[in-house]
Amino acid sequence: MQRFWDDPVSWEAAGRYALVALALLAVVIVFVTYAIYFERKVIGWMQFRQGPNRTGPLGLLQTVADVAKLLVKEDTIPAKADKALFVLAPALAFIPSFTVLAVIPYGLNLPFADLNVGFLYYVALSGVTTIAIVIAGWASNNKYALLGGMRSAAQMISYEVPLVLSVVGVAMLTESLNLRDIVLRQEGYFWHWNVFPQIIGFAVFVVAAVSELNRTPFDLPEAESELVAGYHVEYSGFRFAFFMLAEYVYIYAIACLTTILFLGGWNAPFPQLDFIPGLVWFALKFAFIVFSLFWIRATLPRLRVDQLMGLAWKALLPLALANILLTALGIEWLG
Amino acid sequence: MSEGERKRPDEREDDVSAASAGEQRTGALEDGVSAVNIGERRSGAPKDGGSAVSAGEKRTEAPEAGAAATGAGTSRPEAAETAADGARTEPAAPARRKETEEEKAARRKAALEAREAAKAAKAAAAAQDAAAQAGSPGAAQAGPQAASPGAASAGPAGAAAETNEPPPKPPSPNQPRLDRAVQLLRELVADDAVESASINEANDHLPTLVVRKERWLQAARLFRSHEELNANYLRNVTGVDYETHMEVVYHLLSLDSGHNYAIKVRTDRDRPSVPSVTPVWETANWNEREIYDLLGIDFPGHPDLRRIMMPDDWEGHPLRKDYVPLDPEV
Amino acid sequence: MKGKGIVKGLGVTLKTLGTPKVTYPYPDVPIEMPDRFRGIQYFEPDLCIVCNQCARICPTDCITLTGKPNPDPEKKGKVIDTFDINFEICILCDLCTEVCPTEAIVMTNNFELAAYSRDELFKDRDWLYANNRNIRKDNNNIGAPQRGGGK
Amino acid sequence: MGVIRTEELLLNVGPQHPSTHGVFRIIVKLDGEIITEATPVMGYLHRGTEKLAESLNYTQIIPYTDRMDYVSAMTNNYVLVHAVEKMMGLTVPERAEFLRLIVMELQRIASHLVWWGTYLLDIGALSPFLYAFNDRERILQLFNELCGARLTYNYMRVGGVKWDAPEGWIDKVKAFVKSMYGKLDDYHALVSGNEIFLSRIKGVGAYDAETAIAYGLSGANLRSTGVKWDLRKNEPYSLYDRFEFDVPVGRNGDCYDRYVVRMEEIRQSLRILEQALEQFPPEGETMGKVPRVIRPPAGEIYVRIESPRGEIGCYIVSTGKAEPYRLKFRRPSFVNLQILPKLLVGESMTNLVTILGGIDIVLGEVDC
Repeated sequence: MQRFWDDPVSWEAAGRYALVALALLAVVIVFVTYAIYFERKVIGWMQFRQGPNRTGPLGLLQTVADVAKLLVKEDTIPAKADKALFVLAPALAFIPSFTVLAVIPYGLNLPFADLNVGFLYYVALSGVTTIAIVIAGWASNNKYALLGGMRSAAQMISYEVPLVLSVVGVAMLTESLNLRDIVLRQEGYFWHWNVFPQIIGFAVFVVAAVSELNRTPFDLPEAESELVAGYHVEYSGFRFAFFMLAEYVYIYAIACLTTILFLGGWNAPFPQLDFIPGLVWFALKFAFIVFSLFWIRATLPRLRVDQLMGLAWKALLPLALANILLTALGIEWLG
Repeated sequence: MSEGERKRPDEREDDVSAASAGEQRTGALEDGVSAVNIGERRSGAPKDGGSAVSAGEKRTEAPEAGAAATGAGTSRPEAAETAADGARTEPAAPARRKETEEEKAARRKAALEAREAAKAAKAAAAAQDAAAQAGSPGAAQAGPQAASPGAASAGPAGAAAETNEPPPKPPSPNQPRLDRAVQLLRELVADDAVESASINEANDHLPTLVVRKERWLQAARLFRSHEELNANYLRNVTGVDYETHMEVVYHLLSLDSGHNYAIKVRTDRDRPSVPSVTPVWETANWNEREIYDLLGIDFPGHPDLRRIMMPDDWEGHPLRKDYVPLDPEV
Repeated sequence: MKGKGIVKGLGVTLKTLGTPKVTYPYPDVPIEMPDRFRGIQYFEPDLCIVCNQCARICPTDCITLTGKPNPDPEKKGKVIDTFDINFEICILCDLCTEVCPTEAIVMTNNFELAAYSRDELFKDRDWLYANNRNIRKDNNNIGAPQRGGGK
Repeated sequence: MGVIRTEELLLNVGPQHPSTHGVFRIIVKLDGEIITEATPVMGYLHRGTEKLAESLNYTQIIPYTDRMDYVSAMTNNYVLVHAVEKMMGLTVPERAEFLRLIVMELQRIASHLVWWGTYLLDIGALSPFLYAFNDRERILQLFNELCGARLTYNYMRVGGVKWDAPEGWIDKVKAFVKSMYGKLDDYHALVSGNEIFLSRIKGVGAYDAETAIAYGLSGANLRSTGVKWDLRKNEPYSLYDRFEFDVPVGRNGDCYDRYVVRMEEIRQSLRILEQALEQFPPEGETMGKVPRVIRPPAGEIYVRIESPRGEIGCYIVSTGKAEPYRLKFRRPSFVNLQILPKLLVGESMTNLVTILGGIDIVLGEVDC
C-alpha cells in the first residue's frame, strides 16, 4: 500500500486511505477485545478456573460488555486534579499507540507506511506514551498515582535504551531500519531467522519489551499490591478505558514487532509448509508471542524497583552492547 | 444479675461487717460446680460450721488471690477482694453473701451435680500429690480450687513475709522456683517488693507473684536479666478490673529453661497507674496501650501511650466494669 | 543456573492449563451442601414448647419469641405465638438447634439470604415454617457416638 | 545536588488497601520510595470480643472465637475450650481429642495456604493464590462435612466436640493428606525456586533472635531466627506428645526464612496428620462428662497453644459463674505486628508489602 503515496491527490484516494485506516482500526479493536478475553481465559485455565463464560456464548461478549460499561460510566475528575492535564493524559497515551501501527508490515504486499526508519519511528512515538503516564500520575494529585508515574518514568526510560540497542544487531545484519527490509532479509526458513544469530539480542529485546509494556513481572507503575493501581488510580470510565486500550494496542504492536524483527515475519518455518499463506504464519507467530506474555503474567511475581533498575543497567545494557560487538565481529569475520 | 452487683460495691463496707457475723455462709456459692463444695461438705464429715471455719482459714491464707480466692466462698471478685482486704486487717475474715434463692437452687442441684463436679474437682486436684487426697479426701475435695491458690500463699496478715506453705498441702513441683524468685526479689530489689506469692495449681503449677507497684520496674529488670530467672519472653499482659482495684498480669517465660511466671501488679482504681515495662520487654508496648485504651490504666514510662483499639476521641474505657456506653444501642 | 526456577514455574502453569477446572456454575446449578451444613433455620411451631432455651443460648440475641396459653384447655403448658429470627445478626452458629429439646428449630441446607433491604432479613415464624426444604437430618449430634462413624 | 529541595511524602496506606490483609492502616513517611517512619493504626475491626464475652457464657463465646482469627478458627475454638476444661479439670474423650487435633492440623495447613497464596499475590504473582485456595477449598469442604460450616466452625465444646466424624470422613482426610504432598511439590516448583521471588524476599525484613524474643514474636516469625520454640513440642498440649514431627527453624530471620519455615510446617502438619489418622480410635465418645451449666471454679488460668500464627493464649478470670469475669486473648497477630514499624524504617514501599505479608497477620485477630 506504499503505492498510496504515489496516488494522485483526489477524493477517491483520500476515501481509500480513510477506509483502510478504519479497517485497521477495526482489526486492532477486535484484537484488543479478544486479547483481553483470551488473556482472562488463559490465566483462568492456568488457575483451575474457566475464565469469563457468562456474557454471550462462551463469554465472548464479556469484554464488549466491560467496555460498554466503562463508556457509560460517570466521568469523574478529582477536585484537586490538574484538569487540563488529567484530560490530556489518556489521549496522549492512546494516540501514539495507534500511530505506531502504521509501519507494521503484515505480509509482503501488506505494508502500510513503508518508512525507511520504521523501527526508529516506533521507538520515538511509543516514548510519548511514557510522558502521558507521567502526566497522568502527576495530574491526578494522588500520592499513589505520583509514585506510579515516577516509577513509570524511570522504568520506561531505562528500558528503552536496551530495547533499542538490542535491535541494533538486527539493523546491522539488515543494513536497514525498514521493517519490511528486515523481514525480507530473513527470507527463507526458520534457520534464516534473526532469532538465532541474534539470540542475545532477542533475549534482551523480549525482556525490555515486556518491561516497556508495563506487564508482569515489570508492572511496577501499576503494582496493585503496593500502589493500588498506580498512575491510573484516579481514572475511571472511558478515560481509564483509554489507558487500557493503549496497553493492549502496545501488546499488539510489540508482538508484531517481535515477529518482524526476530521471527521472520510472514515466512514459513519449513519449506514443506510454504503453501500456508504468509499472513497466517504472521498471525501464528504473533499469537504465540501474545500467549507467552499472558503465560508469564500468570506465573511470575513482580520485581522490586531497585532490582528493576539493576536489571536494566547492569544486565541488559551490557548484554545489548556485547551483542552489538559480537554482531560486528561476526559480520567482519563471517561476512 | 450483674446490674445488681454493679451497685454492690457502694454497700460493701456495710456488707463486710454484716457478713462477718454470718461466717457460716462462707460456703454460699451459687450453684453448679462450685455448689458441689457445699454438697460435699454437707455430705462429708464437716457440718456447716466446720466448713465455715475451714473456708475462713482458706481465705486468710489467700489474701493475694483476688478472684482466685475461691475459698472466700464468693463468686464475685469485689467480695473476694473485700474478703482479702478484710483478711489483712482482721484475721476473722468476713464473708458477705447473698444466700437466698440462689443457694437454695444450688442445694437442690448439688445432690445431682455433686458427683460430676466432684470428679472434676478431683481431676483439678490430681496434680497434687495423691497422698494428700488419700489422707483426707473429703477435705481435698471440699475446696480444691480454693485450696490450691491458697496452698502456697503468703501469710494472712498481708505481711507477705513468709512464703512457706501450710503443712497439710504437699509442695508443688514449682515451689522451689517460686521461693527462689521471691528470695531474689527480696534481696535484689527490695524487702517489700513481693506482696504475696502462690502457686496456681490449676494452671500447671504456675508460680504467681504479686509485686508491689513501686518496685515493679526494678523487679521486671531483675526478671529479665537475672541469669537464674532469665525471663526473656513476655507472653502476655492482661489488665483486669476487680472493681476494688485494678490489676495488671504479666505472664513471663524463659525460653531457655521453659520456666513460666505470672506477675501481678495492683493499683488503685481511681488513678490506676503501673510503671511501664516497655523498656524491658518491647512486647509490652502495644499490650500496655491496649490496657490503657480499654481499662484506663496509666503506664508512666511508656514511649507512646495512646489509644490503640478505640477511636482517639472515645470517651471512657470499655472494659471497666462501671463503663456505661454513651449510646446503649451501640 | 539463573532462570531455572522461572522455567519450572512456567512448566507448572502450563501443565495446569490442561487440567480439569474446579469451579462450578453456581447460580445455574445449585450447590449441594453436606447434610450437616448450617443454613437458615426451619421452625416447626407445633413442636415448640416455648422453653425459651434457643433465645437464651443465642450469642447474638437474634431470636425473639412469645408464647400463649395452650388453646386446648385439656393440655397444660404454652404454645408458640410469635417466633422471629433477625438474620441481620444471626451468625448461624447452630446453638439454638443444639439446645432445642424437641427439635422444633432445626437447620436446613439453604443459605441464600441476600436481600435488598435489611427489613427483609427479619423473618417470622411463618417464613421459617415455609423454609422446609433440605432440612438437616441429623441435628443434635453432640456427644452421641455415631454408628459407623470414622472408619 | 543540594539545590533541589525535596520533602517527605506522607502516605496513608490503608485501611482500604489491597495488601493490608483487611483493614489495617499504616501511615508512612516516604523519602522518595524509602520509608523513614511508619506508624501502624488499627482498631477498625475491633468488636470488643473481650467485653462481649463478659456477658456471655462459655458456650456462647465459642462462636465469637471463630471470628477472631477467622483464617484459623479451629485453634481459637481450642484455646478457649482447653482453658475452660483445664480450669474445671475435665477430661476429654480420646476420640474427641483426636478429632480436635486433626482439625487443628488441617486448619494449620489451610491457614498456611492462605498465607502462601496471599503472600505471593502481594509480591505480584497471580496464580499461587488460586492454587492455594483450590487446596484450601478441599480442607474447607472437609470441615463443612464435619461441622456444617466452612469458616466459622463452632465445632469444639467444653469437654469434647460437637460432631463425631461422619462416615468416611477419616478416609477422605487420608486421601487429602496423601495428595497434598504432591501438591506441595507443585507449589515449590511454581515459586520456591523462582529467581525473581527469591530476590524479593531474601534478606528482606531480617531481625535476629534477640530482637524477636524482645518483641515477643511467636510462630514462624520467631522460628525463622533459629529459636526452636514450638508449643506443640515445648509445652505439649492435646496429644502432640504422641506424634513425631520436626520443628523447622530458619537462620537469618528474613522473609525467606519465614517462607521456608511455613512451607515446611505444612509438611510437618501432614506428617502429624498421617500418624493421627493412623492411630485414630475407631470408636468412642466425642463428648466428655460435663455439667449442664459450665461454671469453672473461681480462679484464673492462662493457657496457650500454637496457632498457625504463633502463640495464641487465653487468660480467664473466673468467679465461679457461668460467664467469665475477664477473658483476654493473647493474639499472636497483634503481638507479632509490633515489630513492623521497626522493620519498615529504611525499606522501600515495595518491601513494606513483603514484610507485612511475611509477618502473617489476620486483622480479625489483631483488632479482636
